[in-house]
Amino acid sequence: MKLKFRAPLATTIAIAVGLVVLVGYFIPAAQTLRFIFLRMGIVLAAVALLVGVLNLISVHFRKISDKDSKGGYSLVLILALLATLGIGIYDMFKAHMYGNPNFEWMNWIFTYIQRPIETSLMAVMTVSLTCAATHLLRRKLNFLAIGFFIILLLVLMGTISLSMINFPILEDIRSWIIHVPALGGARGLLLGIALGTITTGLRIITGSDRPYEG
Amino acid sequence: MTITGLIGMLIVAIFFGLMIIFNVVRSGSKKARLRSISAFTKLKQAIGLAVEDGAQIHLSLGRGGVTSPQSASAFLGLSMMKQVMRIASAGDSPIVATTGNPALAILAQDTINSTSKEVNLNRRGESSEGKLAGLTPFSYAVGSMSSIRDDRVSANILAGWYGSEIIWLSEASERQNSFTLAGTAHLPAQAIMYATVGEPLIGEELFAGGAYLDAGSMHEASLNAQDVFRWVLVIGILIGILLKFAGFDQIIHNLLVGIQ
Amino acid sequence: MTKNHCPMCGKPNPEDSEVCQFCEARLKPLVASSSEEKDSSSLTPEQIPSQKDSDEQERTLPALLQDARNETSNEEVSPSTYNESAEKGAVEDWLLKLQDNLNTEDDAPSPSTEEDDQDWLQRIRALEAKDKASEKSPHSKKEDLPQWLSEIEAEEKEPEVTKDSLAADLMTKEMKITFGENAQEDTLGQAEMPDWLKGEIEDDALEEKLPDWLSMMNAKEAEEKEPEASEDSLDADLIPKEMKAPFREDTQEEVLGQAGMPDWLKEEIKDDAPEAEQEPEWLPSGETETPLEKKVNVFSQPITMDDEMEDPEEDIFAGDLPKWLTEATSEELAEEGLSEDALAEIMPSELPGWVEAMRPVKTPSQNDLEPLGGEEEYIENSGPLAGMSNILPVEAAINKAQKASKHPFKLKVTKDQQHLIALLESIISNEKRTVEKQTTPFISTQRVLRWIVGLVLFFSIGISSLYKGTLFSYPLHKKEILSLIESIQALPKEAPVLIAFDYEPALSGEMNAITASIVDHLMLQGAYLTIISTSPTGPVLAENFLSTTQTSHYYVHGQQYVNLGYIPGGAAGLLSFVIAPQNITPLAFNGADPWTMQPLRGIESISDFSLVLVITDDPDNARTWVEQVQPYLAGTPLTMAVSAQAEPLVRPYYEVTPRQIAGLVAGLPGGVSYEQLTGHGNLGQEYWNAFNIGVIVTLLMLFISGIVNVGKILVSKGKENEKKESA
Amino acid sequence: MNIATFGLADFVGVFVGFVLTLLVFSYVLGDNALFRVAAHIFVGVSAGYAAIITIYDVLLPQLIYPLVYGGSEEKYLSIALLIPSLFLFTKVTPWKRAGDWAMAILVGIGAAAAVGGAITGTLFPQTLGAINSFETSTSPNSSNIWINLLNAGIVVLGTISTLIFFHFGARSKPGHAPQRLALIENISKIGQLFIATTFGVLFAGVYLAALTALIERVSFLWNFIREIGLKLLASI
Repeated sequence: MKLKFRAPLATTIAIAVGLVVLVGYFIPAAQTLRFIFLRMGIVLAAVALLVGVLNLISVHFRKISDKDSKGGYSLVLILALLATLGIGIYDMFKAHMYGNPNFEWMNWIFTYIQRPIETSLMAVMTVSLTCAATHLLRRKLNFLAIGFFIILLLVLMGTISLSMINFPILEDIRSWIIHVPALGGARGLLLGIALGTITTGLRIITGSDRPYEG
Repeated sequence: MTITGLIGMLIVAIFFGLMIIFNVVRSGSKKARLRSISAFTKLKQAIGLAVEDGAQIHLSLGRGGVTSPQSASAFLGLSMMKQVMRIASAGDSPIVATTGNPALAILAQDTINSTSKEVNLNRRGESSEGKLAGLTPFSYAVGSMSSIRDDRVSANILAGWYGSEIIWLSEASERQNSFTLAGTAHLPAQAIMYATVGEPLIGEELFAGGAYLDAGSMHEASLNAQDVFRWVLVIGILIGILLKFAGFDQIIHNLLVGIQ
Repeated sequence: MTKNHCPMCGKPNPEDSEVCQFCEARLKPLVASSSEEKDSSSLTPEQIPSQKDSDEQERTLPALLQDARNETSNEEVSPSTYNESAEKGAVEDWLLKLQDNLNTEDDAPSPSTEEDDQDWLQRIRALEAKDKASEKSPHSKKEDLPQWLSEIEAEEKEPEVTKDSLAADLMTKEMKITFGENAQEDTLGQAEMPDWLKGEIEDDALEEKLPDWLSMMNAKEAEEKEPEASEDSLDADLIPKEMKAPFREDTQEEVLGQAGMPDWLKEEIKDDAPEAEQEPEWLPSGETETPLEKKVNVFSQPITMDDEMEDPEEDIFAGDLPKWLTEATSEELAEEGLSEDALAEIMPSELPGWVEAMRPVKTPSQNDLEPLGGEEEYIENSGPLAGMSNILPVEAAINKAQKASKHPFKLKVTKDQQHLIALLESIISNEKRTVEKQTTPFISTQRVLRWIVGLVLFFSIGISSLYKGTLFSYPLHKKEILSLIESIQALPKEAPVLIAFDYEPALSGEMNAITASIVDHLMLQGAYLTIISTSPTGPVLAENFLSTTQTSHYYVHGQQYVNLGYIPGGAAGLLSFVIAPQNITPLAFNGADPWTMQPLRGIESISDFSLVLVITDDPDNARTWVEQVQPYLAGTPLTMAVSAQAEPLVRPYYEVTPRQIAGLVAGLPGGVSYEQLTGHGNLGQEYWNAFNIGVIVTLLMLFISGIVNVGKILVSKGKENEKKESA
Repeated sequence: MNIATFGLADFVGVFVGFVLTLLVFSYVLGDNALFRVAAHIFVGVSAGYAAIITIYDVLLPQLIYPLVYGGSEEKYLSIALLIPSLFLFTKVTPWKRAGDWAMAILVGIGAAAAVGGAITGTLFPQTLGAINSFETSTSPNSSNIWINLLNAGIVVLGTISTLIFFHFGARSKPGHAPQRLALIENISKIGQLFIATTFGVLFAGVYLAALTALIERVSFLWNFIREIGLKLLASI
């Protein structure tokens, strides 16, 4: 194995932490240590989020200062972000000062801005998914695509319940597809993904892949 | 240590051993022979075209948490990015990496920095960058759409952890009619991706990205180890079923569920 | 178009082709008497190389061939002729440059060959002598060694040289690097080159004929001191190996630069020049034969003048070329068309890797050439020359030609290279094309289709949402829903119930409709709800849920429920909570301490809750709960309310025995069914008409698109078939 | 939120929600400026919201409070957490490499979580599930043992053939692309059928979820128009 340790400290730390946490999964005695590291991971991920927010601001600030034609959008983004942060900090301050926080303004932002946009995005997906399904056979007419299309039709047919014409067989077919062949396929896919995940993780624990090298 | 824990450790050890052995075997001039996956073949062509056109390559690394099991997809995405940068280093195509996780954005920037140094890209003042596009799944999806929409982007690679929001990315990319390769470990997202993307990586094919892009013998060795273990699983399942019929079901149950 | 059937494989070929497109067998017999075949280019299937004209070749025909000629009254040139001419043309062409006194008109090939070699060596010796006083090898065994080798050995005894030659392996590598990697750039840096090679290099006559890269071996390098070469020269054990490298390479390159030579030449050299066998005596014992054999192999390689010529070079200098060029490893060569047998033949040799790669894949065996060089009388039994004796058998020639022509110099193009070629081709072809946005029509069709789909969906759902009556029958009551109802009804009053709000805000519309009736049922049952979430937006979603779907109840935080907030860390964080909930969430979402309140006072671990309800849209989340949390529940029922997108991966956990999920409500149909069964809530029922209409409309669109797409494809295929048939 | 006390805020909120919903829906007509405005607002708001939640729910209780109010042990642990956290901030400064080791901790944890999670979370349970297939009543409406056995057999076949479908190793034949053994190829075809089925089912699931979201949004729009829009019109 040809390893070039450009960042020996970082590599050593990654390997050591990885091994300790991994062992913690299998040896109960090492579980405490594993949880300490997990707590460290949670805190670090949270700090990374703040770093990320700074990154987001700097990226869009640059776009504005570049006088990019799309700089206006970036301005909207930064204003929305700063406004939310400001309101959040105000809510937190209020909570700290008066106790029993209810984050009313944060909740307002969430309920009337974030949630409607997100649910609308999900709703628009219906159109995108329908278009994708109608295009599927035009783009690839192979065994997998035809199978996919037929199963999609069968499952959707099994979902509807017409009062005038009762087709319990469609419901049974849908149920059978979900319980039998789809379960088998999903299990195989999940096991395969698990294999890939294990090797990917092990490459990092062995120091073969070092994404943290800056 | 419980027997379950022991089996877990054993699996790790076997995987590790297999990877090392295959790596040693592969470290010679021999190149691994792998079944052809058209997505990777076309990816190489797309990178080549991007290099020729001086176009950008957009790499989306998903929103998987770095400290969660979802991290594997993201790490693989980073490996692929490194390799794509190496392949594209012949030209002026900068890489734009977007992520939906802040820690991943830092890692993406680190990877870009180290790879740029490695291929001496920094002297040309390349503008490769890793940026955070959004902090929640859907905000990430719509946030990175602006990178996809960019006319300078000629290839989009989606490699990481996504949920059903992947359709926003894949659709935007297809609308641009740019080359799109997508792979994730999340099953519903895979189903969407399969229906919407020109070059989907289904199942565990995403995890083969490193090997197919020649990221190193360890990646190829990993695939060999996976192949070996795949058959171990198949045989294990069949033997388990036989043992179950023979009345040893409780033993198997205890072995695998014996609580960590 | 009339077809010419191949005598070997029987496949049809265009009439004018000389070589079978499939097996590369000769289609037109070499011994045919037609005058058009006088052309020397048709000597052997892939022979084009000789730069000498056929007249010159004719003059050098051996007796055997002359006999054959007389008998067949032909003037065509047989492979043997070519053999001869090749020896003269190819071997001499380059050897001539080394020799001052070579007799080009010598009829007997064997002495010529031997002499070639000897003179060549003498030349080297002479060159050596110029630079160095001759030193006799101390080893009596090796008295016959050429000068340069003796010198090497002699110099090895000198201390500094010994030092240099200590690391045998290193030396080998150095040599490989010299010739394999740096050769193209450094043009065989003389410092690492045996003297004899330098001698050759210094020869001006040779330089003229050398390929560019080799001729770049300029005077500067030639001026380098001889001892340097000796210093870096070889350990006695290494000599054969190391020698092969420069020797083969040099000769190879020269041959490449000059003319082609058929593979059977090797045999000719062996058969006709018995003295050649003695040649190896000048080499160290043990490996005596190898260098000459290798040299002969080099000679015997069929070399063509076409593009494929570059191939061996690629392998030799693989180290210094771009990666995509160097990927033609021996394995890949096999992939690209070299037979397994051919590969097997290479493997046993002890050549260095790069030489192996350079080596012709298949050299003719003794048996193959028996009829040509042997004294047995051969009688042709087929073709136009049937019955004639002492002629060259066509089959043999074809066989040889096949082996020789196809394999060793098949253009070794790896997949990657093919991609690059394809890429280059596409780029070039794109250049010619006028630039236009090819996809515009496609995108616009797509856009129109999108508008239609959007319009149909919005319209149908909008209309059906307005209608409040019952258009569709409610879904069947499934056993998993009944199980959940039973679990909830079994709860005692003020039972602590853990609810995980693990879904994205995007799915809140669906999740609210599914969960509203369940939470309502729980509240009416008098359960004390403890809300957690592993998603940052979960806590506020829960608050939002309670304030929008449970408006009639006016639940107050802390009295009917407690929101413990967000558990960071995903699955790992969740597991920490499962083991010690009080440590992970010491404070509730509102900052109060929930664990002192009456319903939660006795809670030490997750198993102390009376029921766990997981509301999620993500199958992975659900799996984490079932596979990693459920074992800690110790009898507490785990129930789930999941989105339709998670249902396929969650439902199987309910179906197993023993059940891993005590109850399950999945998707809007599940929610509606729950509402129907318990009589709580009506949100799902409000959506039910639109839901069914939406699915039906989508199904119709899918059916139509499926029929249209398949129809289109079938029609286009039919047209293609018609075209083919008419063609 | 108490609607009675925040009537105006709610009214404004519902109106904002209505407008934003329409902006997002305009994407159906094509990618346009209105949609982009909504998208950028969303990205900004969600980032700000996530940052506040992270500070409030993670950093304060896990790092700051123990440091300020905690016992000595807690304080030491918090300091141990604080140091790499501070180094992480170097990632937004020119001294980026100083934070490499802090990222290495995260990556190490992530890699171990991936391996450990895959083994304990998927490999064991799914293998056990496959082994237990024959014991389950996989057919929901059938108590016939033979049908159950058949179904279980199909599930196991699906699992195995799907696993084999992804086999990467191949043999190369001269002049051809690397090919797998004929046996593997044949099993893969069966696997392909199961993968198609799984994807079809999952796609349908996502579609139904999205459809429900659409219905919720459309009914929200109707409700807004009916409840507020018409009243507004009437008042004008």
